[in-house]
Amino acid sequence: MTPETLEALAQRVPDGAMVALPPDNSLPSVALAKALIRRRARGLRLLGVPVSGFATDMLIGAGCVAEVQTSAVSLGEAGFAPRFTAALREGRITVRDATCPAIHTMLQAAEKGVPFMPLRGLIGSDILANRPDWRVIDNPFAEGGDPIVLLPALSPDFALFHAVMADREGNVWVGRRRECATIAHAARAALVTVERLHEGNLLEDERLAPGTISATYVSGIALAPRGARPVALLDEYGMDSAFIAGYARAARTEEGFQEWLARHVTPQAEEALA
Amino acid sequence: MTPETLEALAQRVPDGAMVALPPDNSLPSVALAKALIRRRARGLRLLGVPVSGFATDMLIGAGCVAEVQTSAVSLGEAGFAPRFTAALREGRITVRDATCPAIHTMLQAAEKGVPFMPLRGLIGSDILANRPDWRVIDNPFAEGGDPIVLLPALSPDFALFHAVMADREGNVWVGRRRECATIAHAARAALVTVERLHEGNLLEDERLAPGTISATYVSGIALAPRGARPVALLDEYGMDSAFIAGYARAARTEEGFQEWLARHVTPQAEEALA
Amino acid sequence: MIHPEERLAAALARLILDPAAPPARHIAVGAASPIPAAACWLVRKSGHPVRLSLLHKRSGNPFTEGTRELFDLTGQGRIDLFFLGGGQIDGQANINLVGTGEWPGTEARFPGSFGSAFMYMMTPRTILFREEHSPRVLVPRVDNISAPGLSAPGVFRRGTAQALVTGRAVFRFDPARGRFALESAHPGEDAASIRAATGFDYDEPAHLPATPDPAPEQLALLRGPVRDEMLETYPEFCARVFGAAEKKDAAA
Amino acid sequence: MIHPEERLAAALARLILDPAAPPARHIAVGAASPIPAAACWLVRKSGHPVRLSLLHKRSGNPFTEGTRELFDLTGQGRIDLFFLGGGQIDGQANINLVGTGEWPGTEARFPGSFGSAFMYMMTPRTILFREEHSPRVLVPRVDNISAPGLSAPGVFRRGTAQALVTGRAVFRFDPARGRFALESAHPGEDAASIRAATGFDYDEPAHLPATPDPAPEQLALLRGPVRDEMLETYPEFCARVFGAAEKKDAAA
Repeated sequence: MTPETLEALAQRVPDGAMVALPPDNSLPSVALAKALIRRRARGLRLLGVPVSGFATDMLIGAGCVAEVQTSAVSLGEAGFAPRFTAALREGRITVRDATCPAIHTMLQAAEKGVPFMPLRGLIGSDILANRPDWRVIDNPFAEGGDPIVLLPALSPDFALFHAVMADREGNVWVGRRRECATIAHAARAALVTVERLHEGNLLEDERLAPGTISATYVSGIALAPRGARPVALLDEYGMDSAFIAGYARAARTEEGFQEWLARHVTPQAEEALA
Repeated sequence: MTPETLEALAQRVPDGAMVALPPDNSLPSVALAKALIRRRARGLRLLGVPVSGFATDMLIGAGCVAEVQTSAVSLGEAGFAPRFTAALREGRITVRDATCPAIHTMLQAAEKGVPFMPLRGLIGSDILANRPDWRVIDNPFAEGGDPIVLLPALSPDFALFHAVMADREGNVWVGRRRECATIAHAARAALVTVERLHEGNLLEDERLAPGTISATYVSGIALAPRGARPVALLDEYGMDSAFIAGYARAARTEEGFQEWLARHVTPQAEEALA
Repeated sequence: MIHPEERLAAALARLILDPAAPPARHIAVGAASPIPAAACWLVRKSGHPVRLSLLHKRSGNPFTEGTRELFDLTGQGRIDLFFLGGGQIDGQANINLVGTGEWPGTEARFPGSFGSAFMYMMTPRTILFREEHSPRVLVPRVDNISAPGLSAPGVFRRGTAQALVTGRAVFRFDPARGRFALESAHPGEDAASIRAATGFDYDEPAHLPATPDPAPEQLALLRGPVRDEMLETYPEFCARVFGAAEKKDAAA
Repeated sequence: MIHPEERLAAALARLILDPAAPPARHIAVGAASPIPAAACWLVRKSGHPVRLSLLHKRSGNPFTEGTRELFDLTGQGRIDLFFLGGGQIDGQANINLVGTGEWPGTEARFPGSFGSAFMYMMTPRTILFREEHSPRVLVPRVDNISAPGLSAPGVFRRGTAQALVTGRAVFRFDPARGRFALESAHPGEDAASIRAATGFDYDEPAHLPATPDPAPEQLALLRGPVRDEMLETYPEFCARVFGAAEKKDAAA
């Protein structure tokens, strides 16, 4: 699999696609999110797996997003997600609230190719009350009177994330962040940015194979050094808390966000990062 | 977690326990199976995940086993499993046939803490017809007329397997053989033999963490160098096909098996292996 | 000087070790929860053998199945205690992490429910924790239920709230009565000030004790070994509460 | 000299590449299946871009979720073709891998059903393969159904058997009629000998072609690059069929 440019990878995601993104602690491709902003993507339906962070707020602020399905949107220690909050208040996005294990479960059902999976809990929560696509049945293995929620399989059109490395076969290494594997398995296509290329086949190295996602699931790869910045990438680099706090301050207003965007989401800024 | 002796680990498994074993290509602890034979375990209910091999045939031959739940019992290129076949013919064991993905699914349900999980396929197979504990429902997410099988969660009492290494915390490294992780998660206790001890915490090494099973699930550890022999252990050592073929020949008869056992399943033989 | 955060950590540690409650062998702590994390480390550094799973610890993150593993462990009943907060918390221990006004938070939107709708029902014990103690947060009835404080008979549930700890007081929750009882007030507060700051009704003892100060050895642990464990995940919190020691990892 | 195994591998390769069948972009090959594995490698080494997942390949095993991943992939519809055998195979393409006599094989026990009850229904194409071609194996009706050849209307199923390849012949399966048709007989066989060796009824062409020999370039691939790929997993098979070249890994 030949690496593409970041811009080519972003071109593969059509307007209106359902795009799954891992949160700030689990290898989001901030580089690819920025490329989607540069290509002026519109109407994306984002899925937070299981929550959403910096990349989601930035995409919402840039007008790329029609809908967010997630269990929470937050900038962590930097507080609430300002562009998400503003867009919800102004009715510019639809928010489908879920709860973390429900998102994992819907993706696991898709990964397994079954139409649904059960999950305990949830009954009595208004999340369930606002999800007509979720069903409650009586557990067929109990004596009766044991309600349990069934969640439908969810297959995003795309999984986007940032991995440490890719090999020539298109296998990518995400280490312990196996939610990326679940998203890749469940999605119709995974588009992955990586820090660097790896010589040799990741799946043939017994030390690296356990953290590898097979090329079977990977549709496209682009090199994007520091592609998770400002969030952390395993032991490769830490989170730039000051940068995120700066974003949170700037994005309090529409004007502040637009200025931030003009400064930070440009091809020049991308080159400076690399 | 302090490593115990192999014999102490075997003492932890009471007669009658349900014991999950991975197959010959996925890190069975042959050393621990032999220790169970030496301690004269009785009435074990073995679960093949998802199939059974050398260790299961040996345990059956030694009279340790009351029941086998599995999708197949085989010695691979060395052919049918002779002691399994004889015990079934003579009515000395109960066999509960399953099919590979059903065993994975039942363990995944236990891993997730849900009472059941669905699985496609199976309808029309006599496996399903002979499993009164499996149910068929009408898929609640379809328009009707879409039968689908529900499988109950299965929590073995013990998961036994052989890992490459353990650290002082009790974390163990199994590499890509993640069915061992699923068994450990689903079982009430995991007893693990390892080739060697690892200095440092496996979960704090980003390269090793993805193939590590957390000590949360591990109840006991014993050092057993070459503990998977005669089957293979990742890139550590290969399968001893000649040894297995020799076993298959010897175990064709009860007498041949007993001679084989007297020669190979003794404390002396264990020391010679190490 | 005792920081309010240190007192809260010590109060949480006491609740964790409550001998009348189900055992806390394995505690999980969610994202952005420095005070509960400090309480757990305080329990552990005091010599109690408790397993801690800290969700947002970058190195040594305990999970290798991704974040799904926390929920799987909890589904199995292997997590004994969890902490939850709430943009609103009501007198029946319902929590609202979604927002006020109509669903999904048309007046004031909070970040979202995270795993609360599952964790609250699947964990034998939950400690509710929210620093802000005001009629805005502690309401008679939450606008939206992220996770219910009680469940109907027949609905699978392992436990309920054990207590509610705020910046002003500690309440205990009685699931049989579906009602909080005030247990202690932090220094500077009294029965009347708590009543005025609380939007829901609750029981109150005739004599209201003060929430105790952390013992000197607890303060020493918090400012030494506990701080060291937390520095990577919560650098700003550590600098603010435990003082500005040099950061081990400038990037973190 | 052409080994019978080489002819079978070439016959299977022709079926894999059948342009009338659904595309085979990703093929999985189960345990202890050296001839199907050789056929797949032959297709790939002939320049066709097909992804192969070989279950029992020790190094470079394609799965990192354990063996569950094959079934998950198949559940999703990502595996296009699989091979199945059978201790018994009947004229409706039912297969029995469990045993003869009463369940679970009280007369003669076979190893067991493996993943067949799932794979046969979830894969768009299955090639049935069994070297032994006798009335004992090819029966009018299997004693026990490990996996059904056809499913009732409404039962989710992606495909059926495409063909049955034995040591004597190649049959095609017509799911609409639920019936095999003899397509070719291997050298040394004719219509009458196949009929005598087959326990189930099937259709037969007026003129029965011979199963073609592998082309010389196919033989060269089988004995060279295909053999090299298979040596680690199937050392005994490679030595017997492709000749005694030195083993690369004495331990394997």
